[in-house]
Amino acid sequence: MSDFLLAMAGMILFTVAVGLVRVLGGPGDVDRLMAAQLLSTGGIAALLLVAAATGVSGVEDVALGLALLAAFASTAFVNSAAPAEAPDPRAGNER
Amino acid sequence: MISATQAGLIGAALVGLGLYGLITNPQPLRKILAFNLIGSGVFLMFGIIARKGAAAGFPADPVPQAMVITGIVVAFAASALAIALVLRLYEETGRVTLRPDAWTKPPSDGAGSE
Amino acid sequence: MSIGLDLFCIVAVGAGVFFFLAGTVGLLRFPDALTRLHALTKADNLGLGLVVLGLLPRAGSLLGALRLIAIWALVQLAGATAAQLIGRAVRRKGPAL
Amino acid sequence: MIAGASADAATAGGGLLALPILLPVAGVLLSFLLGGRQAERIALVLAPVQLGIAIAIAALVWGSGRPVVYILGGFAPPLGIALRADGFSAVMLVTATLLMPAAQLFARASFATPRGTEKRAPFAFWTLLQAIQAALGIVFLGGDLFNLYVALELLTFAAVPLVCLDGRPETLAAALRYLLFALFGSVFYLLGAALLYGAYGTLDIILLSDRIRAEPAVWVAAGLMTAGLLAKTALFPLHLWLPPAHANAPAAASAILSGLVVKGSFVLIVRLWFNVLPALPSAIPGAILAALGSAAILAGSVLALRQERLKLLIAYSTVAQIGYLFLMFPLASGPWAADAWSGGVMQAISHAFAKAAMFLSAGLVAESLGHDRIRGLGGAGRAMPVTFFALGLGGLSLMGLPPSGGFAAKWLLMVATIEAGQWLWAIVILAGGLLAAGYLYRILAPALFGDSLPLEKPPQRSREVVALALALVAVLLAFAPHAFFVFLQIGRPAAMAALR
Amino acid sequence: MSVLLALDIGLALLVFAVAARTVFARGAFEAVVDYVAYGLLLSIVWVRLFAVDVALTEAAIGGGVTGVLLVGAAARLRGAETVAAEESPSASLRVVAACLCLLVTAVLAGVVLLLPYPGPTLAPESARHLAETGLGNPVTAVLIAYRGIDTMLEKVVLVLAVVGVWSLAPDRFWGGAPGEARAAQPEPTLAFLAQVLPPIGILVGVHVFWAGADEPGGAFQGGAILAAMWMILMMARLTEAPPISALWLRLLLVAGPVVFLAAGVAGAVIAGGFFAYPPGLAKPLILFIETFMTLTIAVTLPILVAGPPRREPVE
Repeated sequence: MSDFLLAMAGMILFTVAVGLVRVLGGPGDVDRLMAAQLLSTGGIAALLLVAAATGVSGVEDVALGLALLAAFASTAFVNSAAPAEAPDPRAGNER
Repeated sequence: MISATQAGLIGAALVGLGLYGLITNPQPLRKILAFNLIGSGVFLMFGIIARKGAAAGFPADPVPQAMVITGIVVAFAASALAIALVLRLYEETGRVTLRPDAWTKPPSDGAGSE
Repeated sequence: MSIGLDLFCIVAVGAGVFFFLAGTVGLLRFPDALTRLHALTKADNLGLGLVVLGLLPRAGSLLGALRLIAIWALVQLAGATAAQLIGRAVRRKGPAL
Repeated sequence: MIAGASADAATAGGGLLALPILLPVAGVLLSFLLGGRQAERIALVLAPVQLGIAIAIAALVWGSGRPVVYILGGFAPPLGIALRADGFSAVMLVTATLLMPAAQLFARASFATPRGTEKRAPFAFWTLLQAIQAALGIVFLGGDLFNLYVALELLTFAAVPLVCLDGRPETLAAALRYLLFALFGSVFYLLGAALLYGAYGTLDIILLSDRIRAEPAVWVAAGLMTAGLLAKTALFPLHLWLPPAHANAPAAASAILSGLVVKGSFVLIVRLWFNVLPALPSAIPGAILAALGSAAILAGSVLALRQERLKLLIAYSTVAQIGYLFLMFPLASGPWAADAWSGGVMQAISHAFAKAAMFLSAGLVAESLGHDRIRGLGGAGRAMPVTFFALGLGGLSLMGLPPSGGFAAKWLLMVATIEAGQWLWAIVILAGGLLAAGYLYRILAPALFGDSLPLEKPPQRSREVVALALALVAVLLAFAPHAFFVFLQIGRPAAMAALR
Repeated sequence: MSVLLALDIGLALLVFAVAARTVFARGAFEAVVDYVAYGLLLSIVWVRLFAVDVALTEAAIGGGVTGVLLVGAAARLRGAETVAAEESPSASLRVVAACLCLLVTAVLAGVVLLLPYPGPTLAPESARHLAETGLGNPVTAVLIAYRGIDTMLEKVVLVLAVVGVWSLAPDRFWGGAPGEARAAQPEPTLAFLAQVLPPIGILVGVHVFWAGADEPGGAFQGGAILAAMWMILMMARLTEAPPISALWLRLLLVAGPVVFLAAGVAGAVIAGGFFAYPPGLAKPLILFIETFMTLTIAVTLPILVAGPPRREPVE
């Protein structure tokens, strides 16, 4: 059974690796982010499978951490690509 | 055990790869990435050494693992400082270069400018 | 562990892997950024969902199962938000940002 | 192993060894927390205390006649970390704790904080200077290679921002280059440490020195660690980062960077080859290091001759003087080893004082004239005689003329090379002295013989005195008594082995 | 175990391929995204090396904080991408560098394969002293007891990094706040994420910190997750970075090392040596120290990412 889980983890990683080719080709930064997003999800799935197959404790927490932070790269990208509209003057003067 | 051997080989390859990037890539940001690659290669070396030291019911020697955690923190701090420097340099000059002769204005007066 | 549960696990995880495959193919073949985004969200949603579903019976404890579900939910949240943000960025500036 | 353990048992009063680390760390944290004027106050209050502790440690080492050991946390190596002080570390510690207050007194005029506010440059300067002190404390006393790695990083993080305190683009670029070199250096050091741990399961210096045999992993580790540390020490040809960094920093910072910070990584190279790896045959690596050192002496001096700015000239002279430090390595074994060792250490401390004095003087020159172009120095010596006197006295050490610590250092090294029959290095020492005379002549001759120059503002007398005092210490080192050299031998592995 | 072997080999190749892309990518942004993906793969490698504590660290740092730092930097440096022709290295330099790097790799690989197996280890020593610390996780014991001074000094390194980053501010901004101001109307999607995620994240962060005593986890990993939560709030511009002169901020930034240092010195008085723990009291004391370390890390990492102050101080 654990062999099956490991094989599936490998399959997912392989699939995701193919997705990374997308990052290489571009054409835009958006595609790169999408591939990174896919890799992140695939990596989490692979981690869960490996954890189930090998029974090392604490691995689920690693997956949990990754899941929690999965949106960060995209968020940072969107934030810095479009530094919003000019900051609202009121915002600076509050406090 | 085979897993640790591969990690060691990958670690060695990462050090070489990062070193190449550090030498040949002129952009400081890329140099910072390359430095991080070397760093992670070194950490993987610690990882394989820890794994080879599995004993006493532990799957790996905890001492090198703890060293890696310390190393990761320090490497992050280094990246943050380096990036802050790069960004400031860019803001000041509109470009980012490390060439020593890039600032060829007449020898600046009052050098130390204390 | 009973054969039935194992079978369930195999089917669910296998289907999950299939959706990862489909998501990747979509990412590779679809013509524009927004449809690719769509394909990606599918993989996130169903791929990981099915893998988690397949692993649930093996979780061992209620807390472990909850953690698995939380992981899935968090990835959903991240995926949906990222898709929204990226989609909006694409519409605003064009795909080649 | 048993013998090693008994020689390495914790020494009574060893708790003193933790203070040169913990006290400045406390200073850094408090300065950061309280900010404003407190940073300066804390630094100035702690400096004499640290000097006192350093002297107490030296006395402890002298009294016991062998290295003083302290075990942190009650966990003995290899699991835990030990601190060790020998003659070398005690002398370096006293040097550092003497230089630090001098630089601080000098810096008070330029990094003052007005009452009730906090300013950027003073805040950073006073905090980071204390951090350098803390880092050097560990570098000198640390007994564990990973602990020393953390110390190296502390040193880097404290030193780099000092280079670009004024925020000009060229200083930012210099700081960035410095940081990249330093990071490269520490990561290679760490890689070597990893290999040593993999081979022997410990990073404790004493335990390692008992276990190490000449095998591939050790050679590779030694090569990596040495390469990394050389980049941090700016030994030719890895010196490119140093001149812009040291020449552009504020004078007080330059004094510390050139006088102490580069010595930090040098101390680790000495520890590596003399304390960790005495089991390796050192003839070939020693010769390579000395060859690089010789190249540094010649190239650094020639480049110094060609500089147009005073501070850059002094910075290139640092590149050359660092070269001398490496002449001790091919002389590590043999009846001349004690002389070579004393010469190397003497070079480290006399250069620290002399170079600090020169950088402080150069800072005064730049401030008083409004520039530091060498061509514009004509007659400056008449206008500010004390400053140029300090500059000249520091120069004595660089040239290796008596009476000066530099003379003692170069004499000892020369005697050792001649005894060992390695004539080549002796010729380099002489040539380096002549070249140093050349570049110092370039500064001093016009300054002393031109017509007196009008100053933008005269230098503060108290700051001139600080520079002069440091230069005088560099001179007085020439009169170091025999006991001083006996003290330096405490803890040198070869010397200790002879005692057994 | 052949499936596992195949998985490991595939993973190793994948890691290497992504790392190579980081080096050879054309644009800086591309390289950064590759590096973020690389960090993720690395945490899987750490799991395979039975270093779950490290995997957690890598996941929390690489996936969250470093990603934001690098992506932000790459976006802001977009204008600096064009490299002057004379700056890009010549073909001959490339060849020389490649040869050098291949040599380094070959030598390292050889040495690593030659290292003894089973290797020398401190695992039995660590196990023997574990009871004295009252902890169950040996990595935490190394970090906070056996080699406590390293960890304390590493926190000082973080403080120095903060000083260094802040010192890059223009003089007029000293005392002001870094980063962007709070938005009057935050981007709704982002705001939603930033409202939903932190409660969960804080729970996870505290769990990881608390579990660290006995299971994989600890102050650094937990703190890094908490740090990410503060960062998402700042990215959504629901909150803004505090002014660097704020006393509470400075207090939090040094709390970890100060408490650790104080405990270390107290050890000299009550437990007979610097950084020694009194028997019986070790575990509560360690958890006390770790609590402050977690807080300090949670605050330090976002402050480092936010960069030097960018706004004039508000009176």
